Order: sequence, then C-alpha cells, then structure tokens
Amino acid sequence: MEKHFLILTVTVPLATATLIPLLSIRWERAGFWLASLALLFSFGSALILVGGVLVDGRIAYHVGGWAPPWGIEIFLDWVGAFFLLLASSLSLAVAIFSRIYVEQNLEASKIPLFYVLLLLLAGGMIGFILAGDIFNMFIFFEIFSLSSYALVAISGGLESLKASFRYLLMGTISSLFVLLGIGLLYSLTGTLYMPLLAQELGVLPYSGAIRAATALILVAFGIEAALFPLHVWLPGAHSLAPSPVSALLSGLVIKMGVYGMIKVLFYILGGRGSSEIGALFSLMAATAIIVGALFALRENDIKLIFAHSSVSQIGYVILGIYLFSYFGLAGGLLQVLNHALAKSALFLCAGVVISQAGFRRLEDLRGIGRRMPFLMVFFTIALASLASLPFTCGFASKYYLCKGAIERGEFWLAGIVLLGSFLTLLYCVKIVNYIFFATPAVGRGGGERSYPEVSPWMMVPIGVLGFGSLLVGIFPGLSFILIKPAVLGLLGMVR
Amino acid sequence: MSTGNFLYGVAMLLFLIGFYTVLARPSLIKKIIGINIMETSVFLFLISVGSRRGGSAPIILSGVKDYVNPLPQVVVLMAMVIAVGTTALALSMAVKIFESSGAGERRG
Amino acid sequence: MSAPIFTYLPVLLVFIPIILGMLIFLVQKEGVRIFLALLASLIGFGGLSWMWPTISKGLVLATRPIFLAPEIFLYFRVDALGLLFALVSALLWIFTVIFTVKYMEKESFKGRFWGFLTLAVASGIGVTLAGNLITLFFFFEMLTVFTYPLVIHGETGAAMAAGRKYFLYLFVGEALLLFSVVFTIFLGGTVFDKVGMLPTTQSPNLLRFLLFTFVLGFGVKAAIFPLHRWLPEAAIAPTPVTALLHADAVVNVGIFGLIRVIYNVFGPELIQSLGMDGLLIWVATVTMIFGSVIALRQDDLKRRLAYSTVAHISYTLLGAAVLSASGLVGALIHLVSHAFMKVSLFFCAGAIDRGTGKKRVSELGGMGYRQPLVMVAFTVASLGLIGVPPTLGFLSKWYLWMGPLEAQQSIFLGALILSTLLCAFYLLPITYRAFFKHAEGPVERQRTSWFYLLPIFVGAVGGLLLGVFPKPFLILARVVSESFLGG
Amino acid sequence: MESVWGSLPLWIAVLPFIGAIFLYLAGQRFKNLRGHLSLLFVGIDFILILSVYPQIFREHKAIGYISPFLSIFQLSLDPLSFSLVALVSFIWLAVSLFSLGYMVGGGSGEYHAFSLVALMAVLGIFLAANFFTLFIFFDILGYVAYILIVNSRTREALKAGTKYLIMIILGDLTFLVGIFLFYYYTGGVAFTPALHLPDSAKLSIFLLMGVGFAVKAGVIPLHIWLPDAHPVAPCPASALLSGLVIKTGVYGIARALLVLFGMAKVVSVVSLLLLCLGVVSMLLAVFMALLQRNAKRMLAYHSISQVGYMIMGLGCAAFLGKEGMLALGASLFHLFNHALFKACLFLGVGAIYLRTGELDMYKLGGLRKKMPLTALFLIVAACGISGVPLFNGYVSKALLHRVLASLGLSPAGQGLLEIVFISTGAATLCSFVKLLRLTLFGRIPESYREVKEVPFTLVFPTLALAAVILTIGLFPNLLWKGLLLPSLEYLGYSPPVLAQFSSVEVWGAHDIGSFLWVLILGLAMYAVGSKYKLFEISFPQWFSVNYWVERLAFDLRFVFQERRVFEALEEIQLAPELKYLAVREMKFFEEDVESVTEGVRRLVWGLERAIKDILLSIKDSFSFLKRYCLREIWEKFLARPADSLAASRMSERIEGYVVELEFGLFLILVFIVACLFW
Amino acid sequence: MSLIYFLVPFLLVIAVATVFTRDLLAAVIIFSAYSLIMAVVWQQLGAPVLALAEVAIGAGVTVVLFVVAVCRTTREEKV
Repeated sequence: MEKHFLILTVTVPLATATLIPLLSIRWERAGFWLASLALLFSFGSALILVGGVLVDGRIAYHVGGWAPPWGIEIFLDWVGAFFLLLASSLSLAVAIFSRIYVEQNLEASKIPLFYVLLLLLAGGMIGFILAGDIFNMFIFFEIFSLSSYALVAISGGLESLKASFRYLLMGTISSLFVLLGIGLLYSLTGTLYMPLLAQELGVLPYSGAIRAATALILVAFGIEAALFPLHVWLPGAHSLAPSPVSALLSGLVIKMGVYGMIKVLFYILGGRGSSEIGALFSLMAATAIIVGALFALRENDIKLIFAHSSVSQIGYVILGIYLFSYFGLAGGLLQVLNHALAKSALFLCAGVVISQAGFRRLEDLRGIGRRMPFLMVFFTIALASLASLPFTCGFASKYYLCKGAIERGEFWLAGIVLLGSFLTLLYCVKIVNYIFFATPAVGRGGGERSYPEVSPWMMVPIGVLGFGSLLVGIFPGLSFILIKPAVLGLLGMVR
Repeated sequence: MSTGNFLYGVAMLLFLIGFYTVLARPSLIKKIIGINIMETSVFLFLISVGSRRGGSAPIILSGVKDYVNPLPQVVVLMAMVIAVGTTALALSMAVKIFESSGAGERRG
Repeated sequence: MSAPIFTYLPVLLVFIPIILGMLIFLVQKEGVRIFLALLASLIGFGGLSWMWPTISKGLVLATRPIFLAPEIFLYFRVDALGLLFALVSALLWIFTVIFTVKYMEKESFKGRFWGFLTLAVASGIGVTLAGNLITLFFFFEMLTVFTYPLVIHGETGAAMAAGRKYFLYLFVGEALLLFSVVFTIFLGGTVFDKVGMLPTTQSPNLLRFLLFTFVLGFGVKAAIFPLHRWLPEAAIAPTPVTALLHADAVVNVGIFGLIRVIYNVFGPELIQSLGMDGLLIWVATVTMIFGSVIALRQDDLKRRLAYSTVAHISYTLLGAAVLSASGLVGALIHLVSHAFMKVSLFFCAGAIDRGTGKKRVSELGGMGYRQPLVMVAFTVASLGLIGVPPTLGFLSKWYLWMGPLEAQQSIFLGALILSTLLCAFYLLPITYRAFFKHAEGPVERQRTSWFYLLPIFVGAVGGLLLGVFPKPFLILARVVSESFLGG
Repeated sequence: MESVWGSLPLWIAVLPFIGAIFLYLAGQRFKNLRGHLSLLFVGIDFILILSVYPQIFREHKAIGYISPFLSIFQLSLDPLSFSLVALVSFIWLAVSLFSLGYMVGGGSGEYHAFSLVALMAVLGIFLAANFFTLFIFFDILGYVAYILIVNSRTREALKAGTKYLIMIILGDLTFLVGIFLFYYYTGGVAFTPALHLPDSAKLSIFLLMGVGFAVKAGVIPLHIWLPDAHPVAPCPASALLSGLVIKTGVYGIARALLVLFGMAKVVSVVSLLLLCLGVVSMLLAVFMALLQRNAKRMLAYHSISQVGYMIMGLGCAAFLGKEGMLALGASLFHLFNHALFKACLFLGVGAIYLRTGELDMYKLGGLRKKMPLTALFLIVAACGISGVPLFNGYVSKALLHRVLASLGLSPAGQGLLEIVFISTGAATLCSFVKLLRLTLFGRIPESYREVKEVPFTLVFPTLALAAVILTIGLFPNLLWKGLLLPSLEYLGYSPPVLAQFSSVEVWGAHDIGSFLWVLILGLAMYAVGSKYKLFEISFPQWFSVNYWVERLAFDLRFVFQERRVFEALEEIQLAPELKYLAVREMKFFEEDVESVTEGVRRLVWGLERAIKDILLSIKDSFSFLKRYCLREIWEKFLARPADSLAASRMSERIEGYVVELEFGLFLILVFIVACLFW
Repeated sequence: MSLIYFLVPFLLVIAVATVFTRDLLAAVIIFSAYSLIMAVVWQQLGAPVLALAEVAIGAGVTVVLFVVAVCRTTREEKV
C-alpha cells in the first residue's frame, strides 16, 4: 500500500499545481489552501514512506507496472528518506508562512502563480529525490529549476529579474551539462536505470569517457549546489527572491545539487575515482567555506549575509561527502539538516522583519531584539546553530566533519572546518550585536520605531523550525536514526 | 572516421559556440540564442549516440531489423519541450528587464 | 545522604543554575531576579560543599553518561581537581552577586545582566565538573558565549571594541581547542578517569603538535603571554564582570583546562618523554615576567590589576608544568588565593570608581582617607597577592617555590622570585598613594555601602583566614597531587 | 592552667596588637588618651615579661607555644629570648613615655597604634621558635616600620620610605628563599641544628638568609636605606628603629649561624665574610658619621658602625667554634648596650629638637645651660657609646677586643684588625666629642636664648636609660650573669667553656691601654679635623653606593616609562589586523590584500622599532659609561668638587643627595687580601 | 548519410553567423535557418519524429517567441 504513496507524493503537488489557476478565478485563497493541503499530503505520505523505509530499508514503485529496465522505477532508501523528509516538511512550513507574506508583498494577481510555482518546486524536488533513473532525475531537475527561476523573479523588481536571469543562465548551462553527461553515460552503457548503469559501468575500465561524464554531471550539480567558483548566481538570487522562496532555495534547492552528487558518486560510480575527485572537490569546498564566510562578513544586507553564508555552509556539506568516510558523510548529512533548518528559519525571520518593518540593512536592525523578542530568540537560536555553538546541531556536524578529516589524515581540512566555523561565528556575532546590543534605531518621528504584531501564520512555522533546530541540536543523535543507515548504505555501495 | 564520432565533434563545436555566446555576447536575446544553440548541439549529440550506421527510424516495419535506439529520441523530445519552456521564460524575463530598466543590454 | 540525588548531584548542580538563569530573562521584577541569581549561587555552593567530604577522601563522583549523538555525550565526573575549582567559583559567585546588587543598581538592562551572569558562572562550574572532553568543551564554549554579553554590557564603542577583541581571541582559541579535542578522541581518549589517556605509541611529533594546539586553545583563556591581550581590554566591563573574568570563572577555567591536559590527557610521563614540559614552563615564565612588567606601566587601576592576573595565572601554569607534587599543590592553592585576592581587589576598584569616580592610579592620592575600609582591604589583598606570610598567598608561594626545586629546575625559582618582587612593585604604590600621599582636592570621608564592603572583606579576610586554616582547599590539592603524581 | 601558661609567649607577643586595636577603637573618641593607652599596654607587657623571670631562670625551663590552627606557628620563651624580650619591652616603655610628650598633634594616633604593632613584631621575632614564625614577624615589622618612617609625610620621608621598602622587600624575599631552601633540605623550619647538610647548601642558605637580615641590620653594602630612613622618622621612632629594630637582623644572623653551623668551627667564607663585613661597617660608617651635619643622621651612621661590632663578634664566634662563647656573649652584650645608649642618644637629640627645631649641629650650641638634665644624660650616653670606662660601652668593647686578640690570625691580619678596632673607637669618640661640643658647649645662638628644659616626662626616660647604662658600666656582671650567661648555656655551650667565663673581667691593663689609645687618637682626630675643617669635606657623588643604586633605578624607570622596548613589543600583536579582517567593511580582493600588507608593514615596523630601541638602549648605556664613568672620574677627581658637581648632568637629574663616602667595596677587597695572609 | 557531411559545415557557419550578427532580428532569422538545417540532420540520423518536432518547435515556436521579444525590446546589439 505504502508503495503507492511513492508516486502520489510526487504527483499530488504537481497535479494540484494545475488546479490552482482554475480554482482561484472564483476563490481568492485557493492557492494557499490547495498548496498547503497538497504539501500536507506529501508531508504525511513522506512520513508514511519513511516509516516504510525504517521497516524495509528500500521501497520501490514501478510506474505503470512495468519493471525496469523497460519501465520507470521510483524508489526510496535511507538517503532519500532523509532528504524527502526535509523537503516535504520545509516546503510545508514555507507554504504556511507564505500566506501573510505573499499578501503583503506581492500583487494579488501574482499570488496564484506563486503557489503554482511553489508546488512545482516542491513536487520537482520530491520527484528528483525519488527518481530511479537518471533521465527522470534530469526531468525533475528541470522542473524545479525552472520554477525556482520564476520564483526568484516573481516580485518583478529589476534587480531580482537580473538576478533571476543570471540564475537562469547558469541553471540552464548546468542542466545541459547534466544532459550531456547522461548522453555520454548512455553511449557507454546503453541504459539509464541507475542500478543497471552502475552494474555496466562497474564492468568497464575507468576510461576518459567515464571521467568526462562524471566531471560534467558533478560540475553541473556543483553549479546547482553553488560550489565555490560556480556560486556566482547564488547571492543575488537568494537575497533578492521573496523571503519564503529564499528560505526554500537556501534550505533545500541547493541541497538537491548535493543529493545529485551523492547519486552520481555512490549510486552510479560506486565510489570509483574517489581520490582524484575527492581531492579536487574538497579543495573547492574548503575554498567555499572560507571565501563564503569572508564575503558574508563584509556584507551589510542581512539577506546577502545569509546568501553568502549558504555558499560557506554548503561547502561543509560537500566537504563531508568528498571525505568518503563514515564520519565525513555523517557530518555532511547532519550539516544538510542543520543548514536546512537554520537557514530557512533565518530567511523566514528576515522575511518577517522585511515585511513588517520594511528594511534589511544591519544598521536599521539596531535594537530590534527588544521590540520583537520572541522572533529574535528563534533567530538567535538559528544563528547559534549556524555558528556551531555547543548544544546545537551545527556543533555535531562540525565535530563529525573534523573527525572525518582527521581520520583521513587531512589536518588542514579540519583546520579549514574550524576556521570556517570561527568566521561564521564572527558574522553571526556581528548580527547579534546589532540586534540585541545596540541602541534602537530611530524612526521618522524621532521616537523609537514601532513594529506591528507578527501574525501567528508567520510565527508558527518559524517556531516549529526553531524548536526543531533546538531539538535536533540538543539531541543530534535523533537524526542518526536515518543518517547512520544512510551512510552505511552509501559506504556499502563503494566498491 | 565513423559518422558517430564525427558528429560528436560537431556537437562539441556547436556547444562551444553556444557557450561562447552565452558568456561573451552582451545582449540578453543573444544569450538566449546561445542557449538554444547549446541545446540543439546536445540533442544532436544524443541522437548521434542512438543512431547506427544504416539503421532506420524506430518505427516498426516489416523486414527492417536494424533500428536506431529509440530511447535517446524520447529523451530528446522531452528535453526539447523543456528547452522551449526555458526559452520562453528567459525571453519574458528579458523583456521585463528591458521594460523596467529601459535597456535590454546587460553586461556580464 | 540519599543516594540517587547524590549520584546526580553534578548534573543538577550545573543545570539547575542554568535553568534559573534562563528564568531570569523572563522575570521583570528586579527583586525576583536577584532572588533567583542568589538562589542559583547558593544551590551551587551548597551542593558542592555537600560533596566535599566525599571527594576529599579521594573518592570520585561520576554520573551516567548522557548520549546526545554517537561519540558526543555529556558526562560529569567530580574529582578533587574539579571540586577545588568549582568551590572557588561557587563561593566567590555568592559574593559577586551581593556586590552586583548595589553596583548595577542604576544600570539599564539588568535582567540581561543577571541572566548572563548566572549562566556564565554556571557553565564555568560545568567545565570544572565535566568528566570528558566533549562536556568540558561544551561548557567551555558556553562560558565564552555567555560572558560576551556581559563584557559589552555598556554598549559603548569602547565596550564593543573590547568585546570584539574578547571574541576574536577566545573563539580562535576554541576552534583550536575543538580540533585538539576531536584529535584526542580520534586517538582514543575522552574520559578523565586516568592519568594520561593518550596512547604512547603514537608518533611523538603528532603528540607534540596536539599538545601545542591544546596549549594554544586553553592558553587563550588562561591569558598566557602572546594571547593575553583580550584580558586587559575586557577590564572595561562592569566590575562584577571583571571579577568573573579574572577570578571567578573564565581565566580559572582556562588554567583548569591546561591542568587537565597536562595530567589527564597526556600525563606527566608522556609530557616528559616528549620533552614538552620545558616549553610549558618557559611559556609560563615569560608570561609571568611580561605580565608583571607591563602591569608596572599601567596607570589605569583595572588594567594594572588585569595584567597582574596575566602574571599570576601563569604562576599556576608554572606550578602545574614542573610536574612535581609540591608544584601542583602550590599551583592549586595559588589559584585559590589569587581568586580571593583578585576578587577583592577588583571590587575595591569598583567601589572606588562608584564612590569617587577615580579610575587611575595617579588619582588615588588620599583615597585612604576617603574610603578607609576599602583601602585597608585593598592593602590586605595586595599583601596577600604578594605573598606576605599569614595569608594564603604565602602558603601557595611556599609550595610553588618547592616545585622547581623538586623538579631540579631551580632556575625558575629565580623567575618566581623576580615576579613576586615585581608584584610588590606594582601593587604597593597604590597603597602608598592612598595612605601616604595627599589628595589634590578636598578630602571627605565617604560612606561605603555594605553591599560593597561585605564582598570586599570576604575576599581579603577570607584569603587571610584561609592562610591560617587552609585545610578545605589544601586537602583537595593534596588529593589531586596524589592522584596525578602518585603521592 | 598549664595551657594558659603554655600560651604565655603568644600573649606576650599579641598583647601589644590587642592594644593597637583597642587604641584604634578608643582613640576615635579620646584622642588625647592614645599615648597613655599605648604606654599602659607596653607597661602591662613589660610587667608580664618580668613576672616570668623566676620561672625561666630558676627552673631553667623554656616555655613553648604551638598554634593549634597552624602547627608551623611556634613560639618559645627561653632564656635568650627572655633577655631580648625584656630589653625590648624596657626600652619600648621608656620610649613610649617619651613619645607621650613628644608626639602630639597630627599623626600621633597612627604613631602610637603602629608602634604597638611594631612592638608585637619585634617581640615575635625574638620569641619565634622557628624560621617560619620568625619570617612572619620579620615581614610585619618591615611593613610597619615603613609606616613609622613616613609618619611626617614630607617629601624626604616618603622618598626615604620608598627606598626602605624596596630594600626590605628584596631582603625579605631573599630571606624567604633561604628559609625555603632550608625547608627543602631539612624538611622542617625549626631552630634545631642542621649540621648534616652539604656545605654548599649551608653556605647558600646562610648567604640568602644573611642578605635578608643584613638589610634590616644595615650592614654596609646593604645599608643604603638606613641613613635616609632613620633621621626622617620622629625621634622616638628613630630611637626604636636604631635601638631595637636593626637588632632583629643581628639576632637573625646569630640564629642562622647557630642553626646552620652550630658550635662547629667555621673557618670558611662565612666567618671571614662576617668578619670583613663587620669590620668594614664599623670603619666606614664611623667615618661617614664624622662628616655629617645632621645629628640624627650622624647617629644613624653610628648605628651602622655599632652593628658592625656585633657582626664582627658573630664572625669571631663562627671562627672560634666551641670556644667562641665569649665572642657571642660579647656581641649580645654589645647589642644590649647599644640598644640602651642609642635609644638614650636619640631621645636626647629628640628633646633638643623639640625645643629648638634644629638638627644641624653647626647651628646649635651652648644648650648645656638651658637644658641641663638632657645634656647630662646625653653625655652619659655618649660616654657609653664611645667606650669610656665605667660606662657600659666600655665593657662590651673590651670583651670584643679580647676576642679579637684570641683569634690567632697572622701578625699582619691581627695588626690590621687592631688598627681598625682602635681607629673605629677613636673616630666614634671624636664624633661624639664633636656632637657634644657643637650642641652643648660653646656659644649659644641668639635665637635659642629662650629655650627651656623639657618637661619631666621627657627627661625621665633618658634618666632611666642613663641609669641603666651606668649600672651596667659599673657592674657588668649583673647583666652577664643574670641574663647572658644562662642564655649562652641554654644555647648549648659546654660547661668548661662556660666556667671559664663565669664572670667578666675587663679591667686589665691591656683594656685600659687600648682605651687610652682610643682617647688620644680620638682627641687628636677631633683637633685636626676641626682645625682644618675636615669634617665639612664633601666628596664627589659617585663615591656613594647610594648614588649608583638610584642611578640604576632611574635608568630602569626610564626604560619602563618612556614607551620603549616593551611598548614596541606590545604593538606587534596581530589583533588589529584580525579586527580589520573581520569587522570592518571587507572588500575581499582589494582591501584585504591591503590589510595584509598593512599587517606585514606593521610587523616589520614593530620589529624594527624594537630592534632600534634595543640598539639605542645599548648605545645609551655605552655613552652612559663613557660619560659618567670615564669623563666624570676624570673631571671630578681633578677638578674642584663644587664646580664639577654643578656641571654634572647627574645633579640635574637626581637631587637631594647628602654626599657620602663609601669606598667600601675597595676596602673589602683590601681587607680580604690582608686577612688571607695568615 | 553523405548529406550530413555536406550539411554540417553549413550548420557551423550558420551558428557562427548567428552569434556575430549585430542586428538581433537578423540573428533570429538566421537562427531559424539553423534550426531547419538541424532538423534535416536529425532526419538523416534516423530520427524523423524529432526532426518534425524541431521544425515545429525550434524553427516555429521559438523563433516566433524570439521575434516578439525582439520587437518588444530592441534590434540593436550594443557591443
């Protein structure tokens, strides 16, 4: 029974997306309610599916009843379950948050479009996670990429349009790379179904063609994941998109690049050539960690800081993956969780501030902690998690990354991890200083600025993310229910 | 030299031409044209992967034993649809950018 | 004593004050805040002194580990070393609270101040009671984080600059520390249940590197020489905070970590076989001399005292690093005496500042007539710090001097003596000015509040009394040295 | 009952302290009664001490006290400490009485309270049963004496006090190191003989402890604080300082000697060093005294000189070993005597100062008619110190002279010692003739026509002291048999030796003869000196040890204060760069390169500055050497002193010297060479 | 198949021409020619369905879109 949820959890959001324009002609709020319901459904089914994975380890569904290699298979295993849970829950939270935000910040005519795109984004990502062959991966990749370009541009400002266009160019190039890589792989093996592909490739010698295909796909996913030299699209896109979209982009979409990398490296290549790939990519990741944090330090716009910080944080994830060791992978996955929760909470908080108070520069944030104490407490929790203070998830992930690096004898990588977390701490403290330890900014009238009440529709998702962050932070062991078998499974694929 | 390998080379050349356009030409429209050139080159590549010397189209006819591989063609078809979507989106953005800035040119 | 409570006492002792500290943020009434802060400190001290009879027999109180994630677990294990440090912190905590009541009376954001003060000392105690490296690191970093808002409490430009420096130094140190912690766990040790947890078969250079990062990591907090700059800068913070930094928790905890590293992580034999004890001793010596010499040149009273801390803390390091029984006992006792005296001195500085607005040594002429009791306590505490006989400072110096001799490194005895001499030269002029120089303006006798005088006298007279009755701490120190160096 | 008895030493020591607290509390209201209260407590203590006499001497029993709290804190009341304690309390009583009339007005409360604390410290030192306890009281005494010295808060007083404090801290520290080594080697601190130690250990311990004691006793190379500090204190305080406080140092040296070397014959560096230092102190200080104008300063130098006698006696005792009983006894005897007559002298001078407000001897005169009683007792005390027969100084000096004769050195060494001894005595006599001649005799200046005798409370103490001086001078065996012999016996000298000196006999022809020599030489010296104004010679500054010490201190201060090397080192921190990196606007590719170069530039600049500073200071020290050693020696030795003084840059930088003559170091060398003959 | 060898150089030349034509409308028209030739190539490679689709989509829809876009913006490409 639960197998059917596999296909439903993808198709329901996608199908609902088509319904929304129709219904919203008569019903203003159709977009919100439908999107929320669809995402609630996929969240629920994701829970059921994760339950199934906990029992069976891997569940698969053959579309139309055709078994591979002729039919299309979608499947879920431990790694997928981890990402699926994140994707469905975060999209739900963002959808709920968007209700008020969108009404305040978008033209009414664009609201249904927003939810359509949101659903396409969520459905695309879920499909990407579940896809069993690489061509389906590509299709879903395109779906969610396209909707994210559109979402970035949706507010219609010149800057966001430009940022979105840049994102589009990079994204299209990346998807073409993926396609090229798929073509190469297909030319070598004659199949697109991942297990078969892996099998066929395993027989072949590790030739230049395989290398080229791998490189193409990895670079493409690197662009999507905003790995250091390829990250140029990210700061603009993430900072200029509407805040809930930024939350989703930073929290999830760039993780999809990582997920793609995991798929290619482990599911397809089975860890082949890991040393040379690892050396190159960990160097890039290390640079990303430092450079991203340094860029974040120099920025003054709160969303730009977070955007640059995403570059840095995703560096940790990628570093963890390319360490190819238990602790490295565990740290990487934990960092995915940490960053997803923390960064989306941060962007949502920033969204509240921007929509309620109308500014985003750090100077204007002075003393806001005394006006919006609860919001800012969650904000600070998320920052602490980002900065890997003790009793946060960030600490555990940095710990494991460090451990992984030391295990492989790469002390300098451990040093980079710690230096990066130090720099992260610096910009977090910079923000906290402005929020809590500065005299409040003066409004137009000369008195202190006043802030309207924050709607519970906004507070609840933030609160849930904040508490989730706190819970996972204090007991990072909880997430190991999924992470540990996931990592062991991945390592089991290494030949 | 087989047709396949020859076409691979052509596809790469076209890809590079497209890539150059995207990177170097300032006009947004030109960039989008560049993307299209890249896309078609990738499609060319995929099709030439599937094609076989002397093979005929993957339509079942009596007496024909040697078909080209249909799978890449399916792939290309879907990718082509997506490509049109992308192009449309990009063009609409280009128009918007032009309208809101007063110039369709953008450096970088 | 009922067994279960006693077994989980360390956990409760750390977390109840932390919870109380968090409650303070929610409370609006000043009276309730003070009550909560005082309650936290009393609970801390009460619980710790309840443990004293057990621990002073050489027993150890360990709780069950609380696993947070694989390899990351909270584990509390109270031994004599931890209890000694914790007792000092907790005892001085009570009086810091009393002092703060009056001192911060007219300040703003008091809720924040009380809350972070409580949290900071509680995490300081957490460090001392920690039973493994991860727990130690957790509370160590929390201490830094919670102290930061206290340092920048004034929110002025200077305070922010000081806070920035504090942050930069301490967190670089903590990054290094995390590295060494992970490395140590990788090499297979985490719990402080034996002397020397590292395998001796590792390559010596690797171990040397590890020790080096450890020393840098803890050394920032212990303000050893090239890393000491944050400490004097942080003297700009309110007086209770400087007391916290210098005597109550922060610096002490740094040196505590170093002692743990020297004895629990590496063990004396390994350190000696690596040939690194010399390095530690030299670091301590250089810090000692430099701290004292720089202190001589300071005109700002609090900065002078701060540099004096730099010097005095490395006495402790020296004592611990010579790897001899007397040296270790001396180090621990010196830490106690320094804490008492320095708290008293800083409180005196605070009381003078609040009473007359004088902050510089050169302005202190005639202060002995304005605030006689304060200056008398100041003098007593200075003499205690110099190590004049009936005080605890003398006792500690006695043992400390024994250390290098036992370790056959008599040259460092000279450094100790020189530093003592310099200590006299930078502290006594203050007394001299206060009592023997006339003030420029009119001199009026000022009434000093009992909220100030009580903690000040507790520090000074406490140091004096402990010199006569050193048993509570001396026994603990002996137990420590027996457990680490085998009697 | 037994426990009360056992804690008697503690009560003796602590009673003054209780008195001080009482004084502080009561004195807030009854300002005029403070002196009386102080007197009361000293009196009670004196009586308490005297009441123990039968217990100690008849039953021949020491009373020990061990603190129940701190077992290392031990006191004992044995014959030796009893003798010293009795002396202390007696003189303190007299001085307290004197200060009742002398110390009135501002600062008197402080004086009375802290003189009581000082009494506790001195008593504690003499009662201490181990080095630790000794050190505690020693240290307290050091700090309390400071307060007595700076009582007037004048510029000179504060300056002298600072110098005193620095010396005392140095001395205490070295003493502490000595104790510490002692503890390290023996595992205890008690006064039990530790003869089994290795020689090098003994020597180093003795030297370290000795430096501490010598600072307090004012032995010559370490005496620099004394001539400054004693004169600036109030007269009663000077009397206490000179009469008693410096004796603690002598006592300490004796203790250390006995503990470390016991009765063994110590023909080593130790005895020789003590001998040399004693002799040099005797001789140099007395010549310094001759050159003074200020009466109290002159007396202070005499204190150094007289301490030299005692140190010399100790050296002889060490030299002679078991047979050295007489030497030790003579030293102790001289200690007693000096305490008495020096207190008397200071009180007398104090009385004069009280009436005239003048200490410069050359501006006084003819006071014998105006203040007859004071004059009389001054003369008695002066006779005592000059060693005139029938006065107490004669007895101890004669004994010391005998000891010297029994040393058995080579003829050259013996002769040298003889010459030094005689000439010191002569110079002492000469300087007191000068003092008395200038103050009591001659023409009375106009401004002092109206001077009256001081009231009885001020005369009585001098009377009492003078009476004791005379009594001891006439009946030396009273003191010898009553106090000193039992003490020596208690210290463990063997009965045959004790029997040999069961009574002192000082009226031999040899003793009288040497006194005659002293008399003749002294008068001749006075005649020549006053005729050719030799007493008013001023030597160049750089002759003085004091000058060099202050010069060094000045240079050190210069280094510390002038933002030199240390400042530069402080600048080389990386913090500004990191701050720059982290907090300011961070334009990564542009500004950071700049900031890194800036950091490197700063580092280089800091290093450069540090190196430059070090080089500069080296250069400074060379030019200093050139300027102040070579050139000044050249100019000052040949040019007339006054001109070169005015020309010297030093006189601009350091002022307020009274020029001293201290070519001690040369003489020590000469003397050691001479003594090595035998 | 040999037709391919004839068409391919042409394809390349047209692609280059598209890139370097300043007039955007001209570039778009040249691009449509490019698409048509590409369609022929695909047909030669045994993918007639794709060729048809390319004619419809690449040379049809896309070019229309481009023309509209060029009309609403500008014909000049400023270098």
